[in-house]
Amino acid sequence: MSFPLRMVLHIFLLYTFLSCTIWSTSSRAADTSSQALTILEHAIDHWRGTSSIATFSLTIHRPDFERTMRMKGWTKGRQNGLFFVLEPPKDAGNGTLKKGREMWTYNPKINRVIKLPPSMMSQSWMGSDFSNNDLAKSDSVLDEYTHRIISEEIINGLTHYTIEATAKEEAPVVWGKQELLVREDDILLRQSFYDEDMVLVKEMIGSDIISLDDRLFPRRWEIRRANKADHYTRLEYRDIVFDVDISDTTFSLMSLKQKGR
Amino acid sequence: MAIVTVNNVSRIYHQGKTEFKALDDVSLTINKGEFTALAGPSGSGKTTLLNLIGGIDTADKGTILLDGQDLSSLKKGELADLRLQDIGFVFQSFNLIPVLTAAENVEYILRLQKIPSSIRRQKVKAILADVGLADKADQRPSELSGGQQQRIAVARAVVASPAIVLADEPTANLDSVTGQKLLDLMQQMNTDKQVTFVFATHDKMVMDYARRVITLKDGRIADDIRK
Amino acid sequence: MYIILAWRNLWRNRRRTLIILTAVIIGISSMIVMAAFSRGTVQGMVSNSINNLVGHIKIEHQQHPADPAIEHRIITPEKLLRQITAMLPPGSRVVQRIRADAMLSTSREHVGLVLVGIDPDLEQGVSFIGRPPAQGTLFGNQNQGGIIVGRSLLKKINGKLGQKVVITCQGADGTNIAKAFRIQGVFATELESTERAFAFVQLHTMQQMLGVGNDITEIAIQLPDNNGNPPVDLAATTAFLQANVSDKQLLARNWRQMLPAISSYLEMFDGFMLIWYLIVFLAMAFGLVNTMLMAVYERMREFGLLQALGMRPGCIIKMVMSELLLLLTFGCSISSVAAFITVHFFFSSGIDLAIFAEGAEFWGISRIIYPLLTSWDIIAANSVVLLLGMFTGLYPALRATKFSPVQTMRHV
Amino acid sequence: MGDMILAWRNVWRNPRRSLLTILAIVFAAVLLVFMLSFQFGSYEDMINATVRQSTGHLQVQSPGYHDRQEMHLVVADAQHLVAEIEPINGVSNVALRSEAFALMSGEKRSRGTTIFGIQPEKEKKVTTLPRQIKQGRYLQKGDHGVALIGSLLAKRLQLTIGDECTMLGQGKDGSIAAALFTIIGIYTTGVDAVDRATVHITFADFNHIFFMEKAAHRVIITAEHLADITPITQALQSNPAFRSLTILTWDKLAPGLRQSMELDLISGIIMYIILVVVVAFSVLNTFFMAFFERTREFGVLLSIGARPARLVRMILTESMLLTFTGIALGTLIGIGLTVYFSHQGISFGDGGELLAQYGFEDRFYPRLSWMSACLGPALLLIITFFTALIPALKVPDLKPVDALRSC
Repeated sequence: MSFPLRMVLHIFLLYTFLSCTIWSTSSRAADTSSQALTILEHAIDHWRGTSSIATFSLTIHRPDFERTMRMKGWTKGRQNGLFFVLEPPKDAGNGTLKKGREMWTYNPKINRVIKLPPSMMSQSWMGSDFSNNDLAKSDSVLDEYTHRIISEEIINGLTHYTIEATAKEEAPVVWGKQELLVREDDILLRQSFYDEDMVLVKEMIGSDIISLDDRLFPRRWEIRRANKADHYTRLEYRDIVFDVDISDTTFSLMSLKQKGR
Repeated sequence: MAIVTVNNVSRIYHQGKTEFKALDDVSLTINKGEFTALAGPSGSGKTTLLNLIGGIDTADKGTILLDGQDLSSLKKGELADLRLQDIGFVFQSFNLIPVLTAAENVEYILRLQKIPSSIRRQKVKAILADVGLADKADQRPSELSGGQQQRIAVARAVVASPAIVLADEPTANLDSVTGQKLLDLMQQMNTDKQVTFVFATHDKMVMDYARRVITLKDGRIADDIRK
Repeated sequence: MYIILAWRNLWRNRRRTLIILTAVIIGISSMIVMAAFSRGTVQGMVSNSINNLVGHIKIEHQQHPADPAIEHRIITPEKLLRQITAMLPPGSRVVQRIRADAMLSTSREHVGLVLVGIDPDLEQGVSFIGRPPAQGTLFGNQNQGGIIVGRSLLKKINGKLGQKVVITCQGADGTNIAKAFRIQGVFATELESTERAFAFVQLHTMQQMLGVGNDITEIAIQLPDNNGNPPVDLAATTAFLQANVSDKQLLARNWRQMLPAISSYLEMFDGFMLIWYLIVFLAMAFGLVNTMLMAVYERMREFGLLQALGMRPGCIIKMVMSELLLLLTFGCSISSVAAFITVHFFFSSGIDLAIFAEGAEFWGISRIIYPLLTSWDIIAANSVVLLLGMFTGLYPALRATKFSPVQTMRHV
Repeated sequence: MGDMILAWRNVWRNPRRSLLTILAIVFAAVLLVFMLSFQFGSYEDMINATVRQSTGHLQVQSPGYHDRQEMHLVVADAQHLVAEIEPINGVSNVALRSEAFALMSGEKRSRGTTIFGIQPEKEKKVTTLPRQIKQGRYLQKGDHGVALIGSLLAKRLQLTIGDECTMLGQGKDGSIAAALFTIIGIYTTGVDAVDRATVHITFADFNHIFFMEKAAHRVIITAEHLADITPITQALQSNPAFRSLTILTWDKLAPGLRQSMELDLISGIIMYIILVVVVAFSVLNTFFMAFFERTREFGVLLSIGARPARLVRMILTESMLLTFTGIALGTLIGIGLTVYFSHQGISFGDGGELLAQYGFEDRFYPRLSWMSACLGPALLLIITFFTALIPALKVPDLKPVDALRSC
């Protein structure tokens, strides 16, 4: 779809949406709920693809220091992921395997694969502001929440949906709600995490949208805690390929050990 | 010159609900240098009168002047000082402080008067010689005979040159020979040093020695004889 | 006859008798009151520990104490429970629990703790969680998603009733499990560390969550109440259970085995109390001897006279001793009553050690100490005073016989 | 022949009675001096035990570390600071310690634990850990790649001496820290939390693994005596090198400890007061008797002109002489006893083992101090003084005539 056409479509959609809100506020909730979920699913699939191989850098910023790692990651579907540190040399070879909600870690110095026990899941991943849980449960926003679109806004001609995901009663998630900003072209721009009292805890913000492997994509991601300006982690994609054929054996303990070496 | 003036003094004791008039409107005067005995049977009021004069008991009515001072006007502490300065006491028995030696017993009163120790020692030495017990100075009361104890008591009573010495039955616990010796001593003090003595006694011998005998009966003066 | 004579003699010098009586009463009653407080403290310590999910006897997999992993569990315990109940004396309580290390998370805090699955109805009188919670309610059967946390933990995570928390732990198959619970109740215990260490959920909720069917990790047994004292046949019962449970993988231990430190402290405790009695007694003894000596010397002439009249020394000793016996018995009875009143009326609500809360925590003792008056302490304190007191009376009594008639008659 | 001598002689009028009274006071004084020394001694032992196991008398930390043990809150140039601290008067040992939370794994099991990096040669002087090694040996200088592990943790991870275990955590800069260790020692401290979740490695290994550079989390200072803590603190505070750091004393590092001792002291003092009151009542009788049998004598003294105040003073002097003699003797004996046992120690028999488990010595050593030697006797003096006042204050009410009449 070329850019002008998309824009026309957009304006059209917007009008329809607005008229809908005017005419049928009552039916909106059910509608937006499934619509919101669809938008989210698309966004997450867009971000990850059916599979992907990427190299990226992870910069951890603290008031007194900053550290950057270069990493490589494989993902397949919503469940599987494998990440390795390439640089700096002292961290190189450290790997993380995610299968479903289980995680294993590999360290070349000790040449061991260790399964992360529940007590470690809340610890930070690779020293970043991501916890192991954030990684292990990255897709929980789809299953464990109910969704609705709370606002739509057109910026630069593109509709930006703000989707509120409220945690389901029984969901094993600590957040009260999440707010996600998704552009109509399935690009996730912001993910905000709120506690049970709906107070903002942390935020993940995407920026610098470029085309990578023919896919528009925020190249830079920053995650920061609320009220902590100089305390953040920045993830920047170097390159990424989507929808490549990755064998299931890639996501095995064996390969975690081998790839790291 | 009058040392003691007793004016219309009464003293009433209460024993339960019954009243007992120990002294009933008694008046008398005792002059300096007198050697007087208050006589009378038990309960006649002689000891009461002696105690009133000595300021260790207080009258219910009337006034007592000692050396011109009205005893009833004095506070407890002032009364104590008056006794210390102007009165010497000799009692019937248990006169002395058992833990002090003869000399120390005598010296004690001088200490109370805050007399410097050098003078104290001289005075004690002299008075012990006067009572004939210089050699017993370092003995405790329990090591002395009854007569010796009373002599020490006399020594203590006169050592500070009081205006008057009051003696309550001083010979009661002594045999007659010892009693006589004690009376000789006191008489000697009276003549030599002009110490005024007042006795409360029913000992005939004391009355013989006395130059004035005031006889009390039922709290009143029955007789006042000057020899 | 002796007693009447002794009684009258005692009151010949009222002030003296009253003073020594006061000394005796202060001595004995403080002995007993202090003992009651010490024993209350220790008993509190013991029952805190027993209530702290220990119980009188605990049965678990023999590997579980060292390695409390879920695989060391008691498989299908129904039969075992019936077996055990049959072996216990009537009035015993048997509860089953399942416990696992878990992570409790809120959006801001993550706390490691031990999650215990319980049947709240059965826990009453067995552990602290059987008591009504400080806030909120215990969960009933219908409520699957409730969790009860400790007061200190709630403060630490800055939480409130009704708040959602996520529990993460390892299931029986080794996978990570996460489940949401809502804080339904808050328990308070004597020890802050306990309030931070445990959280409770329904037994079957936890069994489901871990995927263990009806399996449990421990059986706790509370033996029948023995007037506040630990059951006497504890060791025997434990051994009997151990010998007779059909599953040889299981280990039965009583609290004395599980809490050796408290157990050995308890063993030393009676000794400490006796030492304290002896010390107070000695302080009193000098006064006793002195008073009796005075009483004897004052009546030197009387004793001399009595001997002159032909009374034998044995009788004189008897006379003096009966006076002392009367004094001591009188003192002992008043003191015991005084101690009883002090403990039951003045300190019935205990002593609050709030200002020393951290110190109390350090010793593992309760924040509020309730005195515990036992017959042992009353008897021990009274017997120490009576027996040794009579012993000290021998000296003045013997002195009294030494007064020779002639000598004392002369003495004024 | 001062009043003092008079009083002294009066004291010995009834030697048996006075002796018994003095003995009662001696007994109380001996007991108080000894028990207080014993209590203070055990407090010092308690402080030292805690201090040795973990906190030290003083610590220098990065601000905020005490509240939240975050890896990056470090004392940067720790070695340099040690050189600054060591010459200060009263400092007996300075050790560096760092700690991190990490995942320890054995063959099959993993568990989150606290890893301590310690300087074995320096820690050895202050820690009880070497004595609590139940298997294997303590760390040595120059050890590399070896670890000490708590006994409960060892059981849990199914590890024993010579086994390898891995450790995975995060370095100071957030990078991944991982290492392989051989277990060389297993310790049982008796404190479950320690035995269940701690591991000790050398400071050098720790620095290397956790990328600490020259930093440490805690500079642990041990003082020669408790009394040295304040001057050391002052010395540190005045040194510019410590300006941006926090200096914490043992009572802040182990907050329950001080209160626990206060609690113990208060219960002790209640016991002592009871004891002293019981003694005081015994003594009161003596004082009263001494007073009553001499009423007549007081009458004579009043008659010859002694002021009542003088007699009150005399009676008080007598009582106090008695008390002083008792207290002086008792204090001396108490001090002697304390000194003897402070060398000899007091064994607690079976209880000793229990105490040893908690890092206490199995023998207790009473410690004599001005405080322990004076507190009890002072208490005794005050209470007996008021006791003596009771009969003495009856003198002003005494009428000479009545006194003379009494037998």
